[in-house]
Amino acid sequence: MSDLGYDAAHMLGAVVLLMSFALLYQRRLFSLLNVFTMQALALTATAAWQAYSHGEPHLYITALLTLVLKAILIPVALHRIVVKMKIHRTIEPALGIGLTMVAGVSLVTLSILLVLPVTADATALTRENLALSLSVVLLGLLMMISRRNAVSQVVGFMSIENGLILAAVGVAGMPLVVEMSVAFSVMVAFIIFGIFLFHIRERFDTLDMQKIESFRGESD
Amino acid sequence: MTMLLATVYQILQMLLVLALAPLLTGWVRLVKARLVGRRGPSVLQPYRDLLRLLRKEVVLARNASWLFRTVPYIMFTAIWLAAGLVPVFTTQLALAPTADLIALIALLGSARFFLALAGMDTGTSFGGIGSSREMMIAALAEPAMLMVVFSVAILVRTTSLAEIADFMMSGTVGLRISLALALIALVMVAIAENARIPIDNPATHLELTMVHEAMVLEYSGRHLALVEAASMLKLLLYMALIACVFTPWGMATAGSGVAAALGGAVAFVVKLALGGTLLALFETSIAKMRVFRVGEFLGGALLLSLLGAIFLYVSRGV
Amino acid sequence: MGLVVSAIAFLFAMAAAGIAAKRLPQASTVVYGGTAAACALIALWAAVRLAGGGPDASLVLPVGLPWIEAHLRADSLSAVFLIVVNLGGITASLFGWGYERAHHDSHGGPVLPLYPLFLAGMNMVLIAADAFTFLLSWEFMSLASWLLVLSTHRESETPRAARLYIVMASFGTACLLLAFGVLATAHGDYSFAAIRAHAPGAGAAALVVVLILLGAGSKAGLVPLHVWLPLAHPAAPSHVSALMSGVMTKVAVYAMIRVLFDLLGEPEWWWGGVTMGFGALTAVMGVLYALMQDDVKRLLAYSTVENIGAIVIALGLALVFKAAHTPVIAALALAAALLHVVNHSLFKSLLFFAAGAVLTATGSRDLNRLGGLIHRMPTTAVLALVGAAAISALPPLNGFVGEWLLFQAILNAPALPDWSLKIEIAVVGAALALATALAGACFVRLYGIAFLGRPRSRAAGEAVEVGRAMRLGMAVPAVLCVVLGVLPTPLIRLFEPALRLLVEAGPFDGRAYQPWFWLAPTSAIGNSYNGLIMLVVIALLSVVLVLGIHRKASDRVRWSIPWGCGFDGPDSAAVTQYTASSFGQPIRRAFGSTVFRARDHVDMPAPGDTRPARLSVTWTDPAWVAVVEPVSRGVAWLADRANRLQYMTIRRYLTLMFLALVVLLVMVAVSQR
Amino acid sequence: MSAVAVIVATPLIGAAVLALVPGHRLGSRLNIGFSAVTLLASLVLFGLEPSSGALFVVDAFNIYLIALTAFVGLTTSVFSAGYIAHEIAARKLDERKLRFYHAMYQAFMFTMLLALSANNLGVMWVAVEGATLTTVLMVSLYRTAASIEAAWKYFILCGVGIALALFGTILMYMAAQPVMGPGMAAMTWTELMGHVTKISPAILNLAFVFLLIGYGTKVGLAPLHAWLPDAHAEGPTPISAVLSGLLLNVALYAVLRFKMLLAANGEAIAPGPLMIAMGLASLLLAGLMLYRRRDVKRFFAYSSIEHMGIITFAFGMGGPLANFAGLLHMAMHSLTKSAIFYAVGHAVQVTGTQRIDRISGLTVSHPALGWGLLAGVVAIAGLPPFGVFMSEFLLVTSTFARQPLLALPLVVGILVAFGALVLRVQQLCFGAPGRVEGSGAPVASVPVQGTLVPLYAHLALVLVAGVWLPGPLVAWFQTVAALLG
Repeated sequence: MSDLGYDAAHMLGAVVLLMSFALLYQRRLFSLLNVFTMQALALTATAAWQAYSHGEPHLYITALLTLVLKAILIPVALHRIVVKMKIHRTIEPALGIGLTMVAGVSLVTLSILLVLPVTADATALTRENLALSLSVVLLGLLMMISRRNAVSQVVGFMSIENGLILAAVGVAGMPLVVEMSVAFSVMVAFIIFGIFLFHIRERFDTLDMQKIESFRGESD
Repeated sequence: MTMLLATVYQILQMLLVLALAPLLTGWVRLVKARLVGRRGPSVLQPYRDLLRLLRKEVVLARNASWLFRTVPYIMFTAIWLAAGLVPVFTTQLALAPTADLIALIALLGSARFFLALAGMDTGTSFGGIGSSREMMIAALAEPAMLMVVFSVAILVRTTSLAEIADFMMSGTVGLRISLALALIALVMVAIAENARIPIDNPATHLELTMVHEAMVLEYSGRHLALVEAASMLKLLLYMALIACVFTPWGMATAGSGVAAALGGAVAFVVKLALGGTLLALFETSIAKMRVFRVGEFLGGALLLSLLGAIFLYVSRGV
Repeated sequence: MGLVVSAIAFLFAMAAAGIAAKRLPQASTVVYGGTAAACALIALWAAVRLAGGGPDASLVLPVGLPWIEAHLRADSLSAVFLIVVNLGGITASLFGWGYERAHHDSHGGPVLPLYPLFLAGMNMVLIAADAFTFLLSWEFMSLASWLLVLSTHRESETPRAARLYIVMASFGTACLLLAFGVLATAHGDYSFAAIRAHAPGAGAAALVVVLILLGAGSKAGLVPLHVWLPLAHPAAPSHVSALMSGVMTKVAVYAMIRVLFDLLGEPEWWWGGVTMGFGALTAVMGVLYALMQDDVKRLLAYSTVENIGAIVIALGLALVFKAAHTPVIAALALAAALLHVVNHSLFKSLLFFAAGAVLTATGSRDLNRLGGLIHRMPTTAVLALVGAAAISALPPLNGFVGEWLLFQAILNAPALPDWSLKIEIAVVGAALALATALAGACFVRLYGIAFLGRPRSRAAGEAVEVGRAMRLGMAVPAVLCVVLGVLPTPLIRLFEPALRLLVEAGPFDGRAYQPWFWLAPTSAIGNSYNGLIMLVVIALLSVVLVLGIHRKASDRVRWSIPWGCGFDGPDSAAVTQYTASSFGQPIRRAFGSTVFRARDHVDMPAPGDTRPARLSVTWTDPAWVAVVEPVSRGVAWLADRANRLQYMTIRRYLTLMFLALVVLLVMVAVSQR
Repeated sequence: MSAVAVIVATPLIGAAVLALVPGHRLGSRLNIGFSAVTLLASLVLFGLEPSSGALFVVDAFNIYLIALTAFVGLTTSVFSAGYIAHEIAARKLDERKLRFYHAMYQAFMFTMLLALSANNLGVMWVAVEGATLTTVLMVSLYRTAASIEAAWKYFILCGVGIALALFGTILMYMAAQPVMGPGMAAMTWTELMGHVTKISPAILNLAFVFLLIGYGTKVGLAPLHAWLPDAHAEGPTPISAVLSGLLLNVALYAVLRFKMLLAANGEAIAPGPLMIAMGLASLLLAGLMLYRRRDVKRFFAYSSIEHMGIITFAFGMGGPLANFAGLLHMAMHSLTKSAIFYAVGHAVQVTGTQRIDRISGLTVSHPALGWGLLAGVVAIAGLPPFGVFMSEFLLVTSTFARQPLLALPLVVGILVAFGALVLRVQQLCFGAPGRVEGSGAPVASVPVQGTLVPLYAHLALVLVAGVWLPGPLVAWFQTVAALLG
């Protein structure tokens, strides 16, 4: 493939990773959602570019799905939840932002370390792609555990998924990408559905320990 | 021929010990009396006591069971047999191979076992006191005695009394620390087993201190006679045992004639007289100890005997 | 062999019958009858095999581990123990039949189906010839006995006892598992033949010895692994207690012998030393425990611990002498062990039966509520007296013969090369002698309090003699106790094949021929013992005595009130008797105060106060303090810590997951450097 | 292949049909019917040669798991018939929910059978995710706060796990693609096994870590186990049975497939230590957790974690004996544990409570049930003559022979768990029977709803397996054990 193709793919992937850092950095829900939208857009672009450069039309579908679901529907839905639950003020991270950033950087380093031994038989692109997506996934996970709020945790979850898609589209001729992204979207939909249905505001941090324990017949 | 002779000797010995036992007790009492300045009863007094007891009627506790009435016979028989097993004037005894020292100790043990049961049969507190104390004493005395046997056996390579006596007479042993220790231990055991001072006082009926007497408190008449005779036999037995193991000199051995046997008998009587005198001296010169110090006394005996057994390895390359 | 297997299969059938015909009145008759028959069959077969000799019977069944299948094999050692187990089975079935009828009303659990299974399990252990079958039978035996203990689950103490029992049992099984893990060949051949073929290295062998002592020892009740035994054995119905105490512990002994003498090959001198040490400790501690018990069955259970100690001492001696290449003496020690195994199974069953009879008649196991039963239950009293005398090693009963042989073996210590061993044996001998003497005291206490004196409770005063079946069940072992005491030699001769198998020698080797009624083993010490002659002479002498006395003495007898310091009258006198704890007091003071921190508390009312005075005794079990409590406390502590994980928030759980992932990734990253 | 197609298709059709059928009686009967058909079809597999296509694969490894799954599916559906009848009577569930329940039950069976028989990493992943979704819905069936809580926790944790597993799958493809070229081939088991030696180990390692964490979450390995106890405790008991009995096995099966790849590829790091570590962690943690449980279903859920730990440990040890033990233990555990859950379900229904300390004396009040439960717990505790004993025997002995220091924590863990099991089972099965929660009537007066056949059928199988294993099964186990390295 041409240098241009490589550079473009590399660049777009880098943007996705950058957005993950940006996500970690956000304090306000709205801005968080906006950043997430941007990440989704970047991912769309990547998918489309890969579809074009590798000539794999089905990746266009992936791109389209990403665009419609992640960049439009879900952000909007989450936006409404935030408004509905009146939690659009600042969100307190479980760990401080600074700490989170440090952790994020070390995670990226770790993923680089892990990718280094991947030898030349894998193409340069694969290695880059691997390093980027690995970082994105780990950062997404970090995001999930570093935030108390359901919405931001959903965002974290979806950024993990973004990492997956990034990896999937990056490697040539990956089959079933579409199916998987669909299956995944279903799951995300479930989560949002759950948040809606049960008004899970702080479910990730379970409400009242005594109450839960009595639920479980574990209290004496 | 030898078998027949051995049987005769055996019977003679059974009778001899039976005859000598009260005499020994009488002798000890006499010497004690003299030592404390009394005239004291005649040496033959014990015989008279026994006969009088035999003629007296038996008074039984209401709830005494058949066991209570059988025990005197059982224990007397056991001790009598035991006494018959110890070579006193000859080692040529028919029963020698049927039982060795260990069996002998066990025989005495069974006599004690049944007497203790009898003590509890009437269901009075005295019987209980006596039995429990007796068993506690025995629990320490018996192992001590077995340890003595152990050290002797290591030396002599046998526990059959006849062979021990033979070996000791052969004089190849010589003086040994371990034998001395064993002797002391055996004497301590003998004192305890025969309820002598300082463990127990055969003369007193002071309830809190007595052991043996408490057990037999309910006995009377012929039963009491048997019990008393049995304890006299026991005293003689222990003296005979000490004599046989440590001073067997003068005893007739295999192949020696009847004259030697007679000599042995004489020697035996002399030994008894000596032993009785020593016992009387010891008893008059020491005070009775508290019952719960008996444990320490006999524990000491046990340790001494164990020490004796271990010393053997050090002193002699067995 | 097929006969044994089918007999065992028949036992399983009996279990099925027990389930099927539970409601029928004849059920117990059928089950116990069938069980007794099967046991008799096996015992007979084993006896014939031992007497007849010939090659070992063996059989391979297409079950168990697929690639080795189930090996069954009955060599002479198995035969010896088959006799022990099934003899116990017969008498227990006989007694149990009557016992079940006596306790018909009581809501016992399903004893009927489980009882044959228990016996089947024990038999299977004895004929198993590969590690898997062995451990399967072993654990099956534990399982059955556990459920049998639980058959009294409505009594308040049972559940705890049962729990402790099965947990300790599985601890033992785990140890045996590990031991066989070392012994088995790398490619998973668990058959004993293969294990024999490849001998383990010194280190491995040492490991196995320790593991076997732990594993089989916990089943046999070696101090300090005995804690479960005095709780579990008494909890079961009495005939089952008899089996557990008199027989199952012997199966554990069998396991020790099988591994230490047979599978492990040539022993090293220290194995025996360690074994002996454990045995001595067990013997002394066991009897001291027993002396402090007021519960009849628990007392008996502790005395089992003591006797196991004696047996293990004998095993240790045999190992030592085998390692010292003095096989004849080793055979002597081993013969003592086997003889004591038989003896103990007899008189311990007898005594547990007696306890069961007393329990049936008075409904109480507490010594301080018994007394005077010799008047109410004459037959039981006589038989129990035989048992008590036998277990106290009084001649001319069987208990004494075993002890005599054991001492003969001990007296051979000079034949050993090693100094430390010589001295250890001297100490062990002292310990054994002490234990025996204390056992005497212990059973005087038991018999005197329970059967003699005056009844200490109304129930004891109104007790009635038990039924014929139960009396017969007691009579059989009692008679055997006397017979074996008088004529031990034939039995030892019968066991000789086993001895030759294990130590390549017999106890009578190189001795000129002796008549069958004469016991004179070969050894450096030319001693002999003859129970028969002793019995005859005793009989003769007593006849002479009685005749002589009654010729001279007066036969007049007057009945009167005993002298009780003025406490007269039948009622008050019962109270003034010595109690179990007051009887134990001197020995408690002499021994217990240091080892058990035993303390007497006397509550003496002031003069003029009519309140009765009370003597109460408190003591602590060192083994319990040292072994059980730390473990249970530790587990509880950890459980509390771990339990926090149950109540965390989802985010925390996610964090755990994240950390796990990162850790694994780091591990990979590191391992790739 | 047709047989497999039938096996997989039947529950799918079943789900569609049951979604429409009104009336819980008919529904439960049809449920049983479809499960029975599935079982029959899976039995046909035994007759056929092992084969593999683009979509499905049948080999020594999954053939017995498929049959096992179908069997437990059938018995559970029988048990569930009686169970829901009681729930209806007790007004805990209504018809609408039950229709949904039955449909989901079949859908769940479909996903699991698909996951087992799929020859494609992607398909398998999709199937496992589907299994997650369906069970989430069933766990929250009662709509109590606790059940929703449990379902939510289950969903989130397993969702993340699934995501990581997907990443691992992608990585696996990423590793294979340079060697095998783009396309399906690089995602097909049979193909991968063929070329795995040439695949670069670095990405393989990476992929395996993600797969272990991802699918390991569903296996319930500590510290990823948090969802499991509550999901078991709050859902309907039949679901607890299939969760413990089947789903955990399926997830573990997925992990093992990948372990095979790593084992076949020489240079990749040995996954053994990772699995041993997680296995021991699960065993010890679960063993300790058992002591503080008061809810009977949660109690046995933890025991499932414990046994998954043992199995994972076994496969981590590797070698013919340990692997054999692991495979055997998988089968035995799923049979025994589901049987236990049947018994527990009945017990909970007759006593009306899940609190262990309020259930007692079952052997007295309901002998058949009580002794069944006792037998089940005895079996799971590893006592003979049941199958678990054989596997634990092999595992412990072989481990101690090879790695004495690893055997010690293993034995300690087993003993700790054993202590807790005995403690609780004595409480449940012995002592004086209590009274029904709420009504206060004596428990003995309440009859057991439905049949105990499933319970005893499982126990019988486990008993037989404890003393005798059929030849073909042994052969399969040994081939798979060899493949697992």
